[in-house]
Amino acid sequence: MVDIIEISITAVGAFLAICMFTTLYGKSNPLYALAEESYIGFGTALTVIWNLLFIYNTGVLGITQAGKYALIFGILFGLMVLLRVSNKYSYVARIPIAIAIGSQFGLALRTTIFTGFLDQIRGTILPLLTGSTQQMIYNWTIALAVILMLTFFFYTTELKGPLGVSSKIGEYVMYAAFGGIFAQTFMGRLSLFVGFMQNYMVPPWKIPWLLGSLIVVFGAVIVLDRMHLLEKLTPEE
Amino acid sequence: MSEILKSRTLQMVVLVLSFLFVFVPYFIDVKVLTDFSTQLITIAAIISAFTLVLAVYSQFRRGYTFVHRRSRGWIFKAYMMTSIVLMLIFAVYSQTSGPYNWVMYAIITPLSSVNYSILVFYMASTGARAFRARNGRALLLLITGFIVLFYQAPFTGAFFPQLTPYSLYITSTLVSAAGRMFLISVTVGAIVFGMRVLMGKETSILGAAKEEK
Amino acid sequence: MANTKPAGKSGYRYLVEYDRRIIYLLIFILVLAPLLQPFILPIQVSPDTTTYYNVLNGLKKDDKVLVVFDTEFSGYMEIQSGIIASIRMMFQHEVKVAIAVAHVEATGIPQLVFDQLASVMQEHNYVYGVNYINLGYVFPNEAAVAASAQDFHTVVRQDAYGKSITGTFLDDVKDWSSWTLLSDYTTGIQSTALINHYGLKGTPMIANVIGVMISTSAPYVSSGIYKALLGSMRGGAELEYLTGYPGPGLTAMNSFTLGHYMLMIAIVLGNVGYFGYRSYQNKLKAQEVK
Amino acid sequence: MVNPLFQVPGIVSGRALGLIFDVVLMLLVVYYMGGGKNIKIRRVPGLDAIEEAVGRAAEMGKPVVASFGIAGSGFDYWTMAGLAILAHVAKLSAKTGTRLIVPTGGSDQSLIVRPVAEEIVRNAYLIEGRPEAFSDNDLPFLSGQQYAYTGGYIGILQRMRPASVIMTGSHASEAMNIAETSNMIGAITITAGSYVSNTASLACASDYILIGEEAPAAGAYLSQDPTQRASIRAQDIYKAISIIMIIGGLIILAAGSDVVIRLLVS
Repeated sequence: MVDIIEISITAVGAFLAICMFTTLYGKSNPLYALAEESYIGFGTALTVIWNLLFIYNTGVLGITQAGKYALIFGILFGLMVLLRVSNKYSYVARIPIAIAIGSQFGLALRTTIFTGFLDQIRGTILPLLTGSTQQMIYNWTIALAVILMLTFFFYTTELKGPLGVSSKIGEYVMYAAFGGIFAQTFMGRLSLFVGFMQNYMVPPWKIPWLLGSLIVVFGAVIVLDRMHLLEKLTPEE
Repeated sequence: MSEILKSRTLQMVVLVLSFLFVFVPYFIDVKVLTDFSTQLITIAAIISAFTLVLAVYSQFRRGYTFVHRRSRGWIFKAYMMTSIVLMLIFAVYSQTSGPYNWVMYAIITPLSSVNYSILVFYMASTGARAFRARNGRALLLLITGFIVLFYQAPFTGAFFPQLTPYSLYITSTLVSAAGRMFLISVTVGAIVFGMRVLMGKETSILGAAKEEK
Repeated sequence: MANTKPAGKSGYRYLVEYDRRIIYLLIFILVLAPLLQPFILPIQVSPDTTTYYNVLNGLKKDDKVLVVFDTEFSGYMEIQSGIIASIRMMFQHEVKVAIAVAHVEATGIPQLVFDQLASVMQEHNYVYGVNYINLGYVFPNEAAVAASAQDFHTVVRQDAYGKSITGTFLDDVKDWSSWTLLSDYTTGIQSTALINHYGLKGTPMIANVIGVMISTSAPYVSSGIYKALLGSMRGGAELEYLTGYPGPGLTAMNSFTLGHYMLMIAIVLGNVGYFGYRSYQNKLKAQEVK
Repeated sequence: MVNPLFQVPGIVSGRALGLIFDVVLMLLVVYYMGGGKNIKIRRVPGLDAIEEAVGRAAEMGKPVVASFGIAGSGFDYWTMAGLAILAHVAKLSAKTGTRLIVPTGGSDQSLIVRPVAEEIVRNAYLIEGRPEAFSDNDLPFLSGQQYAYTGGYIGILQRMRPASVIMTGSHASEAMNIAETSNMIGAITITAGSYVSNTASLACASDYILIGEEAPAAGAYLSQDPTQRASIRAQDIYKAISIIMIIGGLIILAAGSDVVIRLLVS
């Protein structure tokens, strides 16, 4: 037996989800605005909750229980940032923001030379003369493609002569790769959509809620459009 | 005091020092420094969490402006602000059950999935438009895209397995080569960019313009 | 690449300039219809999936596997067939499984998995704390991942239900080297962090990624950081096929086939329209010159 | 695992070469920014188009929408590059009196980026002498959830119908939602993908796309300062080095030695 809560979750979920899908209709409409503002509202609340919990668990408990007294500065600086709302003292926020920029930027940059540069060079150095014929063809292609594409990205040298040729080929190789990547991405997105639909079709008692919402919501949008009411009912920005 | 705090130079110095305290200990194995960098990262995360107040303040102020002006559709903003407050009340009651959970499963997760899965529609219409053999580049895009698409349809493989090696060739060579090229290019760009930031040349990202004294 | 909009009258024009909502509608129908009326079409298993299957098949009793749900709930919908099929294999090989979560929305996933695999767990006598454990949301950021790789117990002290993990099989876990395998189910939230702090140090890793990450993850396979890669829902369906337990992945494959074929037809028609229309315009121009 | 070719005492094992490469690249930047080097840079159409995009909005009297990404890891280089481009867009908008909308939010880590973006836009208007044209309401916060942000962003695009959308920085999958909606409403769409699969899709959906390093280099490219632009030379040198290392490594590996691979893990 399915309980009322589960039914309400499915009904409201399917309805709001289909409202969100009305963006595909191409015109702003009140039902989309309803879904949008629901998500922004409840989503913001989640942001508030999780960040407050983070401050409490990591900051407050870190100081009081784990004895990490340095974290007091985290709370202090955090409070300093809030002074931004004041016209007079907003400059106080600059220091903690600089700390955040500096440390997060450092965190992002310190590993990139390995993952983005050295490891990629290493991964491109593949055996060209050993292994199966297929593997050799693969390896030659990868090595040549990386080199040719990189030459396309020279900005301060004039691309003429051999460099011009290789950069031109590189550009073509890049577009050929983009075709493959696009197709792969399409598959990924298609599976998301299929997964989403499956979620509202298994077990089968959910199907009427999904189809019902589809008919009601899209029907309403089309009718409102025909009556030239969409514009009037949509919030202004 | 306020003059010092206002100075962009001090802001740059703090930025560079924080950068170095996180960057250097990754390479040099000194426990004190490593511990310090971990603490600094946590401190930055706490600072970031506090800025939530600013964001929500601004969101409410924007919403209030709409409601106060009685702009068309102000009711939606009122609803948005109400839902924030409601959810906070739910969370105080319980964060693992009750209305909080209901909102998670009835509102948050379906809407998050929609905006993610709706991409398939956008990809399809983009593909139908962009995959036209207008010139050499577009022709290549079209050919490889078409081969991989055809291979990916699960039904194709069972009846037309001859296609498999071509598609695998594209995805295991060109696609991964493009990934490598992209990473190498971005990495050098990022480090050079980082250096310009540290040298105080990219002040625009601090909101400081050159004209500002 | 902007849309070229030719002017003039020709039947081909409709193939070039049409309302994009027609495509949207077709996708809706082609995905929905096969799901409402399921049928199984044959499929072919890709070599990547076979490698992935072999890695899991090589697990021995009491090996320790760290499973990371590194995904939002929406990502779970795409890779759930892979998750269920992989974890079923782990349970069948009687390995010890610790589940860690790297996104708030994924905290509910472990329970969904346990519910779906309850019969397998019963069959192989899985006991909570002894054979498997749910650690909950322990990887909120890279710092947590890094610290757990250095000293697991500084980051993880409790399980998802607030109970201490002392006394469980995790007592033997010290750092990155304690794991036989790290199995990441990811939309990319902490995947780089896991690679940096586990994979690069030497923990064998496998990953089940969403479709868009297949190309970005491929270099990690060729450089040996990932032992194997399972791509998207299709990989999941193939794994279901290999393990002999059909599930949501296999039923979705028809919608998959139709969706792909639709896009291909749209592309072909678009090109026919483009070239037909261009030659029509050239003809017009030639007539004008005369 | 391959054994490293060398180790430097005091440096974490396997990280020495990375440190050397970092330091050398930084020194190169300092050298090239020393001035006096006249370096020509190839045109980057995507960056040149920004001025046209803002100009068109000013002509049509419609707003510009620009964003710096969802900043999933706070101030990483994508976000910072997005902010640098935002600064340029804000300057142009303020100069031409165009309304600029900057959707913010999208992740918990983006919270700290928001005040910086706000200051960038505010100062741009201040410097052009139009502080009254700036409003905090034009930087709507659309929650810390990625797809709530996306929904809000798309709602804004559909209701406001801006003349141009300049979407750079650390956007993830939502970039395609935004680019395609922007295309649908007929706005000039300039985008930058922060990973390769995104870039490939965006290349099909946008009018102009910044590929790879074009986004991080934007700040230097857009500033008319020749010393800054000279720093882009360092990027080219490193790409040349990577090509040389790949070719050398391939030849040496084919000759039967893995010395280059061992060097790379040092």
